Amino acid sequence: MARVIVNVMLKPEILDPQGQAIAGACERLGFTGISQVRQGKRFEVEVDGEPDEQTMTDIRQIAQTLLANPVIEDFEVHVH
Amino acid sequence: MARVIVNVMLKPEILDPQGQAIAGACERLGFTGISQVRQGKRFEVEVDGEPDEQTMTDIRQIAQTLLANPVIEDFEVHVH
Amino acid sequence: MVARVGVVTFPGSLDDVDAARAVRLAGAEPVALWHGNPDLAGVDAVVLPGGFSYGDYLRCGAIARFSPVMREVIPAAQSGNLPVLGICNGFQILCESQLLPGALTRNASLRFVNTEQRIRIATAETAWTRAYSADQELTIVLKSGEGNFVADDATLDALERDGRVVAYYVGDAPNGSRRNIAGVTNEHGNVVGLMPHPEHAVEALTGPSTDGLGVFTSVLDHLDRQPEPALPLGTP
Amino acid sequence: MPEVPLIDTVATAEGSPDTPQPYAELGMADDEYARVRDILGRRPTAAELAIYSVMWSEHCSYKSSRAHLRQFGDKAPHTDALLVGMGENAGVVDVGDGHAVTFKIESHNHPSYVEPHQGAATGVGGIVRDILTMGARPVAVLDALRFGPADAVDTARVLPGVVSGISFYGNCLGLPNIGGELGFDPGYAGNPLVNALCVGVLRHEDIKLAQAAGPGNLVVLFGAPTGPDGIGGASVLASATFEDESQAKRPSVQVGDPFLEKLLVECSLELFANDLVEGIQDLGAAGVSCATTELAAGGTGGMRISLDKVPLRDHRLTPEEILMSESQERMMAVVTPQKLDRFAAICDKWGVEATVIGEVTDVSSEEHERGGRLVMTWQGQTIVDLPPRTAADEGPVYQRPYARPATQDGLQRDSATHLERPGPGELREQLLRVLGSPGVCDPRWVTQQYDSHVRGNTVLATPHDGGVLRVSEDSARGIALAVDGNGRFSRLDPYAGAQLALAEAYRNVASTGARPLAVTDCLNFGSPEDSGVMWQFAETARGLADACQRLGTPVTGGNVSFYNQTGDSAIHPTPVVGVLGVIDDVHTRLASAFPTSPDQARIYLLGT
Ligand SMILES: Nc1ncnc2c1ncn2[C@@H]1O[C@H](COP(=O)(O)OP(=O)(O)O)[C@@H](O)[C@H]1O
Repeated sequence: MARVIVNVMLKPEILDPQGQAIAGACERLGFTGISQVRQGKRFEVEVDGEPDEQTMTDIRQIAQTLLANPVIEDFEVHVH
Repeated sequence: MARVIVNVMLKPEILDPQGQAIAGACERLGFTGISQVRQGKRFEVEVDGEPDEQTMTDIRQIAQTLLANPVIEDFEVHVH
Repeated sequence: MVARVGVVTFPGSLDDVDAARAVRLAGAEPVALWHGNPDLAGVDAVVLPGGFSYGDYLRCGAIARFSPVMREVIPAAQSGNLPVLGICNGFQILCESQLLPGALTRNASLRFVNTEQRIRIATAETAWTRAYSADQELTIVLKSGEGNFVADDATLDALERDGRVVAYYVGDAPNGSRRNIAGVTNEHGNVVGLMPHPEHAVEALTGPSTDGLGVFTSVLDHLDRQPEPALPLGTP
Repeated sequence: MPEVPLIDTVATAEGSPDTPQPYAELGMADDEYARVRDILGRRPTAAELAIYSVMWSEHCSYKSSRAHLRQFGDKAPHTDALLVGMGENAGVVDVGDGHAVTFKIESHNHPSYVEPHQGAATGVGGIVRDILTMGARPVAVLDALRFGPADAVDTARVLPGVVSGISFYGNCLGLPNIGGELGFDPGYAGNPLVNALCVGVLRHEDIKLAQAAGPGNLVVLFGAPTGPDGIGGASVLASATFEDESQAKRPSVQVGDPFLEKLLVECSLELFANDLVEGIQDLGAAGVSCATTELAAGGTGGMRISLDKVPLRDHRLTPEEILMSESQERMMAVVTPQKLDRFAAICDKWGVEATVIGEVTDVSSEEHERGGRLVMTWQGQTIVDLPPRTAADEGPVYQRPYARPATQDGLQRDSATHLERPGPGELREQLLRVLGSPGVCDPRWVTQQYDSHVRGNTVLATPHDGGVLRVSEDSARGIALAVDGNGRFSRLDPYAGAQLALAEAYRNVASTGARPLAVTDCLNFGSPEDSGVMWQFAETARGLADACQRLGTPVTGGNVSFYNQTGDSAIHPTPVVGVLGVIDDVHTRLASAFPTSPDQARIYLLGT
């Protein structure tokens, strides 16, 4: 069993109100020096056996069609 | 400017219906060999200057109080 | 013959009963379609109702898009022939299916908002808005947590240029939608997505108005006039 | 439990009578534990102790309140409208045309303080399953909320979390929120109140009861798999003062999945419509313990369960944990063997997991005398063998001492007749202060997060005095609901405060044009072990029962929440009263707004 990580983040040009709200809250809590926060998703995908080339291709495919919405999001896949 | 990553995942014993729904969808899409999917959050925190010990302590503090709900979530912080 | 309008129930659909009622009040026969059944039962038009299909897990509409019934809906909608209306979650499913451009994201306030909302119809040239006149204002219900319409500027420019924005919020969009867009259509005008709920404004007893009924009478009118070649909107 | 072997079977219990057991940690008193030993004629197994401790907890057994709640039955005014009264999962009221309505209010106060979003969400989920269990389609919710001061730091954590939890769960289930209450007082700062009311509609012939009838019938658990949610919650979290320990107990919060609950609702309604269940029970606090003992107690009295068959989310759970788990979105049904295939097919259609975990058994007359016989096995060994009625129906009943606290005189001394009248300038300032206070000003920040339209039968909702629903599209009949309460009034005079709460909800229903028919109530109090609090409770129950008698509206069900306190200081006694009314022609409902064409309008002041 292995774990593959898929990180999905909003494209930089898309507004991220959640991230902004968090950055604002950090400031109100007195943490300075934080210039920006962006919130995305992290998926931990457990796969049977060692992840070979085929598995990674499959997971990239899943990320592309299901886990991320390419209109607004970018993604990145790696083995844990 | 540097980027610090905070990953927040549900504690293993907490129900993750979202992850289950995704795993179910993967199967229906014909991707076999995926035994489990868990969905969490990924925060990209931009900090001014190089992140020193104080910054990391601050961000850990923010993660604990704001980004994660320690009742049901675990988190992990690292420099990008 | 009475038109038959399918209303799809996905697991987690909520406003399917309401959409069926609106179809009936408009004078058509509602036909219940089940997400797991890849069969449109020969209906003349399809409504994807509001709700939280698959719990809105992952992203609203992301999982519903891959359901068996959508395998039938998508090509029929793309062909320009089958009128398809997506309301709220249905709109999200249409965007996720890439039948409509853009995406619907978390409200800028980060909170669910339920309000009686004024919208302005921007084009009467779709299968679902021909009972209205362009610029007509309606009061209907908006209730959603992820109704913030986003697309890049080029897409937004093209939508506005081609008359593919179906409705705008009057005043500031309560969810932060770009350019106050409340609904859009595809190039043929047969597929329409609306964030607010016309099916909740069809009876004086329960709705803020009966302004929403026109959406459902529009499609009947549209079907009456068929067959017509489906011309892409914006063609001179 | 140092001496107890890995599986504490009935046989080991018999052979090791002197093994010390952690009954006190589970919230059981010495005499309660002694009574369990007496009932069983031996020490309980760990699993039996789990069952008795949750079933006899304040939360499940109403041991401190029962003696007072009896008045609701004893003084109940006669009405033909009552189809099912107190004692079932919820009362059922006839509203005419063959339609009936079931409604009930319940608290989720403690969990909502620990984890506001999940606590409030699962509070909604729980009350919705209670209504579903009666055979009804849930059609709307209302919520009554109390928080600390609006500007208190912790309120900024608790209030948005509670509201987002109610909004998330209720909206996702497709239940319109048609009303509620919002109040602020320093007394609730460490102990907010989250009371949720659900109302359901059914036909008379569709009423379902929680009973396991018919030996040989199968016991089916359906819905979510069981996980470690809220373990110990029912007896420890929900009925003990928590203060600083809340940190330590945090992992035992329950987490809700409204999507699964929606599927469970639709699935159950389809099972009912196809006549596939003989008896049904939801799993709330005390989970499998409660559902099995109550179903068995309500039926033949006999049941056999293989606990190993319970589908688990976490395979490390012990049998005791399985028995106490409060995992959400689960139901238990009794099904005849012939109908099992059809039952399973409908569950499959809705993607709901269903598992046979046991069967209804016959009991001998001797066993019947003892209170029936519930047997549970784990890995083939018997770990539970007890008379279920002793756990479900024959819990302890306390006559807690109560006495009017001496401080009450001081509180009542400043009556309105003695107070100085404000001058005109002062009056203006006071009026503005009242209008600007968070409990009176526009609650839209909260209510806008709730869907009030879904299902298309909402005739009136926020901001009107009461919520009004059309019962069905083929009838003009409507129902109206309102919830009200005022802890400050009750603090001054708990007897009158309860009556005022009822009167306010009654008026709010009446002012929609509906005829009030029945009452549900949620009684939120401090510790019943405090004689002053117990006096407040006794007075409240007496006041409410008397007022219900006078107004002709029986209490059909409700909930008691004790131990609402921070340290030694209890919250204000807070009865929240829900009133249900019926309106023959829903088109004649009255909104609480001036008409838009004011020419014909007159304003009258009614009453004194
Ligand atoms: N927590 C809540 N949930 C739903 N509706 C609420 C809530 N709090 C207040 N409301 C609604 O807001 C309106 C005004 O509330 P309130 O000021 O308490 O009215 P009143 O004083 O007339 O009881 C009512 O329609 C009430 O039902």
